[in-house]
Amino acid sequence: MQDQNEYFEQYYEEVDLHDDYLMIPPELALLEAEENEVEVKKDELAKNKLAAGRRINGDVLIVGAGISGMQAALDTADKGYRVILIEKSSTIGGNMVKLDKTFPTNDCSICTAAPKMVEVSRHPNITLMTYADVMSLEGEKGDFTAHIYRKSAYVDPDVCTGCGDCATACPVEVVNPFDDKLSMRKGISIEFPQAVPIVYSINYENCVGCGSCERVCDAGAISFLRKSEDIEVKIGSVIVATGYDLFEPLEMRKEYGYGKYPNVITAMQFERLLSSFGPTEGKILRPSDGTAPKSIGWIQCVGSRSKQLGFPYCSRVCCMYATKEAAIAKEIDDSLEVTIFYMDIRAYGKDFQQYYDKAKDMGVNYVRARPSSVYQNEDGSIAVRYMDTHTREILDMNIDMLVLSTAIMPSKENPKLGKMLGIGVDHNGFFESGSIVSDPIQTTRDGVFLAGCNQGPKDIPDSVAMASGAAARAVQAIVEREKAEPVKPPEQKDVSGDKPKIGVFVCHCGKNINGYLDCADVADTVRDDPNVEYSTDVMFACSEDSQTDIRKTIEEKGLNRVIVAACSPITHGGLFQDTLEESGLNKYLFEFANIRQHCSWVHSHDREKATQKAKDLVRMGIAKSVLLQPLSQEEVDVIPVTVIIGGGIAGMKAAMALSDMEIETHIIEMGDKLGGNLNKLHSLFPTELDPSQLVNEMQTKIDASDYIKVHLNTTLENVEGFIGNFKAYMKGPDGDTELKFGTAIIASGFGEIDMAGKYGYGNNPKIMTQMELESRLIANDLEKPKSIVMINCAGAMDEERPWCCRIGCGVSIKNAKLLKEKYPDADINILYRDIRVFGKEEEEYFADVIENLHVKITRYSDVEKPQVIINDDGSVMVKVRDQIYNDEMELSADLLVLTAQTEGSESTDKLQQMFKIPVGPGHFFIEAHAKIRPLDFATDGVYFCGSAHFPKNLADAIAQAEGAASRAAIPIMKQRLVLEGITAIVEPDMCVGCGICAEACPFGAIDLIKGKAVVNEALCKGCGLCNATCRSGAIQQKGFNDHQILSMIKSSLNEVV
Amino acid sequence: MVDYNAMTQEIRAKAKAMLENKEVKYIIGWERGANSFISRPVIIRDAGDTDRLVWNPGCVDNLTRYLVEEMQYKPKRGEEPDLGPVGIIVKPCDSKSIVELIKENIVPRERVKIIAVTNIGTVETNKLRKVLQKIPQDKRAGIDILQDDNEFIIKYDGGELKVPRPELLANKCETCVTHNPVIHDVVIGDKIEGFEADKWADLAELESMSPEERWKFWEDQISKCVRCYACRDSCSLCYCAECVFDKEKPFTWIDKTVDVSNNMFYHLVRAMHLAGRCVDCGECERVCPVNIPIRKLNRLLLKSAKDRYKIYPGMNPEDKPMFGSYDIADPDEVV
Amino acid sequence: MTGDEKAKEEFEPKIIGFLCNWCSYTGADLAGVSRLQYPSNIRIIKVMCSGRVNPQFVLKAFQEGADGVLVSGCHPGDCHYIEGNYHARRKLAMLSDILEFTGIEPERFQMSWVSASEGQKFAKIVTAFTEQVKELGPQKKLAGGEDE
Amino acid sequence: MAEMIIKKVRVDGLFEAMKDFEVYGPITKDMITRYQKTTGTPDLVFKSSRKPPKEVFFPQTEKMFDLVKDGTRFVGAKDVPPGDKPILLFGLRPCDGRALNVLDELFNWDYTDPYYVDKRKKSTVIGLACTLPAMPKDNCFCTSMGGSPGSSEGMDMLWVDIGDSYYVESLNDKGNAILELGKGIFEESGDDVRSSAGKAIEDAANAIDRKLDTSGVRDALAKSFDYNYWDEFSKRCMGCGICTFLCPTCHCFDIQDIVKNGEGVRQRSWDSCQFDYYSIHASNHNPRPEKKNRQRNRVYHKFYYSENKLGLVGCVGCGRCINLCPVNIDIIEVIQGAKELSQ
Repeated sequence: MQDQNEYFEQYYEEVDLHDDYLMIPPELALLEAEENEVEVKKDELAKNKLAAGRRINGDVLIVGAGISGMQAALDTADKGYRVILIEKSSTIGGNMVKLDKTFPTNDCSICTAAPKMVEVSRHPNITLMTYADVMSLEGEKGDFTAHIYRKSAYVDPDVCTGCGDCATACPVEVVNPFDDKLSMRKGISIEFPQAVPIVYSINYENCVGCGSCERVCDAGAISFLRKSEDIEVKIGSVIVATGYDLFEPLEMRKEYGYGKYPNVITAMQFERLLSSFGPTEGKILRPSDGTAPKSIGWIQCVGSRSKQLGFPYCSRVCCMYATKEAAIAKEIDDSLEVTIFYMDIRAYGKDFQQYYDKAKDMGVNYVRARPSSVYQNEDGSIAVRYMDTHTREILDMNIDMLVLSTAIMPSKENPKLGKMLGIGVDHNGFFESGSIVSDPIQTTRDGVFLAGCNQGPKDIPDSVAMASGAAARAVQAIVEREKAEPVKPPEQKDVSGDKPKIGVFVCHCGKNINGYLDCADVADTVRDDPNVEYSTDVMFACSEDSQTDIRKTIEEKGLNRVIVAACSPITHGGLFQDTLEESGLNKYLFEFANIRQHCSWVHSHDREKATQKAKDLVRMGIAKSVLLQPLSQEEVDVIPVTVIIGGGIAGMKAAMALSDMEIETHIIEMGDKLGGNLNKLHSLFPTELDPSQLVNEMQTKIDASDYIKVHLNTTLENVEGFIGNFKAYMKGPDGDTELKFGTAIIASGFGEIDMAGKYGYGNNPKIMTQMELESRLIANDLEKPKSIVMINCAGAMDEERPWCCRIGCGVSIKNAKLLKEKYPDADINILYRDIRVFGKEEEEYFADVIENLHVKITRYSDVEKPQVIINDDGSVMVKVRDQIYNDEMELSADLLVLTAQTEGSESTDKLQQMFKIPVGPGHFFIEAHAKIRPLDFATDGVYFCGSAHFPKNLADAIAQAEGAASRAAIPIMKQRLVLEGITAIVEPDMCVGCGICAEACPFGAIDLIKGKAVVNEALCKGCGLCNATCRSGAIQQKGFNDHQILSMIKSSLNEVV
Repeated sequence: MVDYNAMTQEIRAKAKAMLENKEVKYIIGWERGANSFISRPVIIRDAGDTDRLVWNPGCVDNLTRYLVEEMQYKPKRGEEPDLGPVGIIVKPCDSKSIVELIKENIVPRERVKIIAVTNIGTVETNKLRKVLQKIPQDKRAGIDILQDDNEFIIKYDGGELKVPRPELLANKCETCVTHNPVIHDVVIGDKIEGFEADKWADLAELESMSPEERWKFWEDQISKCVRCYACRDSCSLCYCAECVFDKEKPFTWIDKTVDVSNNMFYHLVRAMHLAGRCVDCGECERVCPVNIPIRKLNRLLLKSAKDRYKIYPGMNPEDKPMFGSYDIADPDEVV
Repeated sequence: MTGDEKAKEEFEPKIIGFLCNWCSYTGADLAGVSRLQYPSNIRIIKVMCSGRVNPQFVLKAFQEGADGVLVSGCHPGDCHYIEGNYHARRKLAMLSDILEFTGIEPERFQMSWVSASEGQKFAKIVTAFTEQVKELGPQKKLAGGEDE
Repeated sequence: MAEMIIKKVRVDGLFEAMKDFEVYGPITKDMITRYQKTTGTPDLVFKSSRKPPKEVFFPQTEKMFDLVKDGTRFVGAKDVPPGDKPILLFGLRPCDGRALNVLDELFNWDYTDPYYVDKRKKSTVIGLACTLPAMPKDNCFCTSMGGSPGSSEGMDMLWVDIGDSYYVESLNDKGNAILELGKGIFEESGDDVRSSAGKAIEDAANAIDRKLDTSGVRDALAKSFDYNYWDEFSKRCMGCGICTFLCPTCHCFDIQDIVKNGEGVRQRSWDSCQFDYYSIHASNHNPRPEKKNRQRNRVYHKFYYSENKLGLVGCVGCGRCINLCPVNIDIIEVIQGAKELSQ
């Protein structure tokens, strides 16, 4: 611990404490203040004094509040444990919120992240501290003490309304790091409009101390006397989710001209250009002259896949983000010429290959080259010199703008932070894992866990999955602790019989709405509506002060319905619903009129029509609002048991994680032993790890657990019920059995497709798949081959199966290495399309095999696939055209290994039926959201992990397994669940029991009991299909009933109320 | 020649036996109408009354709507509901209604004893009015209508009139493909074979029109509608406890205004409510007091359902309802 | 410009759009976030699922005077509620057939699949549909004309 | 009382002379006759109309007044000024003419209905006696209800088809005014004309084969209210509104405020006592919950209550309800049955 203290001191030395204007004791400061006629309130000072050195007791400390940190915090807090979440910058959200959209769904990034941010900030079990760094960590798992240094932002977060007057007044302009230096901002600022918390902060480095901001702040939130704090926190475990830095090609890779030529930018800068709240508000403009480029190029692997000029590893996300950026640019302007210079396109994830194919179809030009140099032309355009590896020509391409796909690199602070936290850092500078394949979440210190990119590059869903996993691990250390008391919402006023009194709040959203339509006019128009009690326009309806206003108005005017006309219910509906609840109104008495996304932003050239439409939208909201009724949300008890379907490595790991959280877990496995595909593998890429050893170790732990029951040779016959109250019918050695459970994890795995008829498979003993090769390697019964050919992407990425198998490249390289080591004289040639090794240590492993073992790799094109010829004597030849040297080659193969395409397990369809969960191409399950809910199904209470979702390498499968365990544990640890309020309801007198609703219901939520439809509210998801199917309208969807929708239709067509 | 007399006798005998053996509470059948030439629904409770039952080409009603009434009967306070089976006489087309009613859980199979007749066709009431003009008014009293494969024979007081089939045959029978009952406990009459498949000939003319001509056609037809709701009330599948068109509280789906707008809305919604369910029994069109060709709407959807989804209602109680089910492979014409 | 053309030019159709919460409404949000411009005629009614759209709503909208109705949901297979869009597809295909059969321009009614990521597609669909309905002129068939 | 004739070939000329009137007359389309507004000569040969002529004075849907808007709210009512054109209803059948008498009484009973009365006041009604071969048709029984194929009740002028011309009888000043308008078109009549008109009417009357002995109906109904009988025959009733909507004397309506395209009106539309929601109370209580109650009400209304209230029997024997009832509920049979049972 000696080192740590040193660091602690060193840090204080490094960090200037000049930021504290208050270097002297408060008492003296008070006197001084009076002298200087600075208004200082005594109690404020006293508070500051007390604040310093305060102690907080929590359960889990989470360092970093990017998407990983937020997910870890929510997963932990939802289980009932107190989280202390600290974030270095002034807002949470991390790098994800800077992105414009996310691949492969093109979801708006901030739109998916913002609700999580809001959820974090409002969660009763999360203490959020921004502008905070961890200084030390002492103690041990279960009993840690950490010191948090919380820098002063000189703004009282409880008082700041986020109005922005201070920023207007501030005379200091500084480069805006949020826009990656593409714009300027003031010395007092917020990071971005949707920042959470929405509190302005002064960056002391830039502040000139003029006090302008303080003078204009009506709320009196600014005080230069606010002191930085040293906070001691007591916790049981720690999750480190500090994220990553982006490679800045200033020194290394300076040949690409970044920093020298204005029109050479990084991919993150390009994201900011695309972003609607970026420096150009979503327009792609050249930094040099603000003109729209006609051509844009991307250079891949800037800072990655190079030992000399950056980092040796693959940055994992760049191929896809460049593809996404290029495709979006192309979508915005089809005439744009976009080129991506790449080495391999690593479209390895679910739907990635299809996304890449689509981009190609859209006209994105992919050139396989690593450009050597870049020059600026006189007109500011950029000349890129490169050799096209397919034609071997050296070419120059002139483009108007060049984007560098810079690599994810470890944060420069990792070594320092590692020392302070006592955790190891690997040779690249990422935090070290317990094992990169079998225990990625564990750090080198017990009780401290990793989530996200500080362990290695990851995309968002992998980070989120890992964060959930980290939450599961963090909870294990404190599972015995008493949980936080759930916060009781304030008592609800009963307004059901009252005449509607509607409050309408029309939001300007700064200029976002009011810039394009007349908000005051909209508010005026509806003010005299007989049901409207109050109508006003507000600057930012979502700001904390407006929230306070809304609450106050509800109180004063006796409102019983609230309409906010603003952005979108998708992002902000929950926020206002919470505001209503805090005012004692049922949250379903809230209605949203979307006048930004659906109006001001899309009709920004016609103020009159936009205003008219906004009026109609508000009126439609009123029409519905009048008919809104408070909805009650049922509560159900959760059966504290989790069932895991599939006893492969993912299922086993999930079971262990649940067991560690002391949750009764049942593994249902069709086969006669646990371990799944691992039992058939010889070794695990990119390590020398013996899979059987791994399985045995885990088997031992499972056997020893009191919480895990394994059902071997057992099939799941049927499942009924809903989250918290499922019932499984199983068939196994004990005959037919039943099992009640609360949550389920699907870990049904995957396998190779049937290769029969492809590449001569099935007709010759020399031809086998990788999986078969693994078995032969275990059995050690291969005949010594002289020449070995491997064909990658066999049966993959074609019309029938357009996806990439994700793991094949790694497996082929590993097996090539094994074979080469075993038969050093044999020629080995791997025929590939792209080498997709993206995981931790994978690129390095690959480079080593190529460089040191002389395994040949031959690139073939998707239009000229290798041909397998089986001669009469049984010898095998492979004909292939080398795409790089454009050579037609004939390779003889004593051993031909097919890296076969993979698909989801056979049981997928049955599970789909039983759990009512969606399945996509390749029999892989579809997650609830590709980015931020990567382990959940849309069906509550059912989760998945491992390759049931898409092929996974071991590390990802394990992280997912622990993540899924975390997700599945949440309902169980909550013990009781509040169900959806928007459910269907039957008017029994009107129902004749024809049963068509029950037939239609996708969730089996409707039963016919005594000739009447009866809705099981716990199963009902509130889709309203039954309502649309019922002819008489006897079944109605609450919140969207016929009357409400009809009223909206009518009001949209009638300008009268 | 169909021997209606023999069939009538057989029906009476079966009905009598059922009532005497207390197999059924009552029998729903047809009796001679007050003005004699069209039969009308009757409920026979007493075995002694079974001689009132008749079967002839004038038995136009689809009696299954009375079955629905029985099933939906709400006992008065203190009344013990009698859930015993009832007997019903059905034509083949009507038997399809029973299939749908069983499918839709309205009629439990065990609560109905089905006496089904085979049938080559019934008369069209409107056509009959016209044909009857040829018979002196004072001689119409004892009219009897018989039928063979080619013609109807109207026997009246002191004479008989032969009418070629098309001149008197109900429109719905022209397109009928179900001349033998699809569900029954007892079948009366010989099995009928050799009828052509439905070629939707009655829709062809409209389909060949331009959209504007089609609209003009429907506007003319629909503007006649008086919204008496007889088409709905006659339909055995319009069994809702509260029809959307009757809904008054807390909102209405339709105004009482009788104009093309409201009338059209009524007819389109009615057709949609019957889509995938309507068995083309033709009652709606028969009862219409202003001769709107309502069946065309139903049949268009019947045809669509068959073309698009291979769904043809009324044939099998195990079939899935069209609007309660789907097939991933359904044609996708969505943008 | 003839009077007719001018009337057509000035005619601003009333269009109602039923959008499912998860895909199309979010897709429409994305169109907004991306600042894609489209005609302002559409009034959006959010439903949780396209399966919620009863053909009766479409007919009622026409009867109340809508010139066009757009229904949009998740792509097949993407339904948040697993299969609601398949149900919608059936119902609304039948509706389309009967509209055509009665001579009410089925072009006034459109069903589309718009995912949460297809802001561009949403804007394009709305633009094209508005244009299409504009071309057809005021819908008086189900709405009833003034000259009644 | 002036008697004239008009040659059939000159009828077009008369309609030309009456063009200041808003003319309503029988128009037959697809075998169905309705009284509709026309600018030409209406059909002269027709069976009695499917929809009764009451719709001319009492349309199925009728605007009562406009709702007045202030901004986006309705704040008041604005009467619709009645049209000033006189109305001519041509071709009224005698049963329907007698039905107008019932409606005239009803709409002028305890309350004067301005909408009906206004139109009625400015109307001139030309009747057309029922003569063979068009009339009578099936189930006509006017002669049993005190009417006749030649009754002129409720009319201002009656025409009788006598071959190539019509015998014309003006019944009052309004009729005389038509004679005046058609000066030169109408020609002098004579006794022989009158008698051939009488003969035509008599022939028609003789052709009516359906009879109802109405004697003692009131007594019978007074006794039979609680009989199971009503339940028995109304079992087959489907509860549609045909019998009432097509009845020339039924007059129930419902009032609704309609808002469409931003404009509002209050209007009334026919309602039917055969609909189960017709009599439902705000409390959801329905005093006539079953079909037997509703059928009984219809019969009593025609044959009992109407006479109590207006002094007129509510049934004129037009036979529409019998002809068009889908399940053959035959009011003659019903009344006869009630009489038999009560004896």
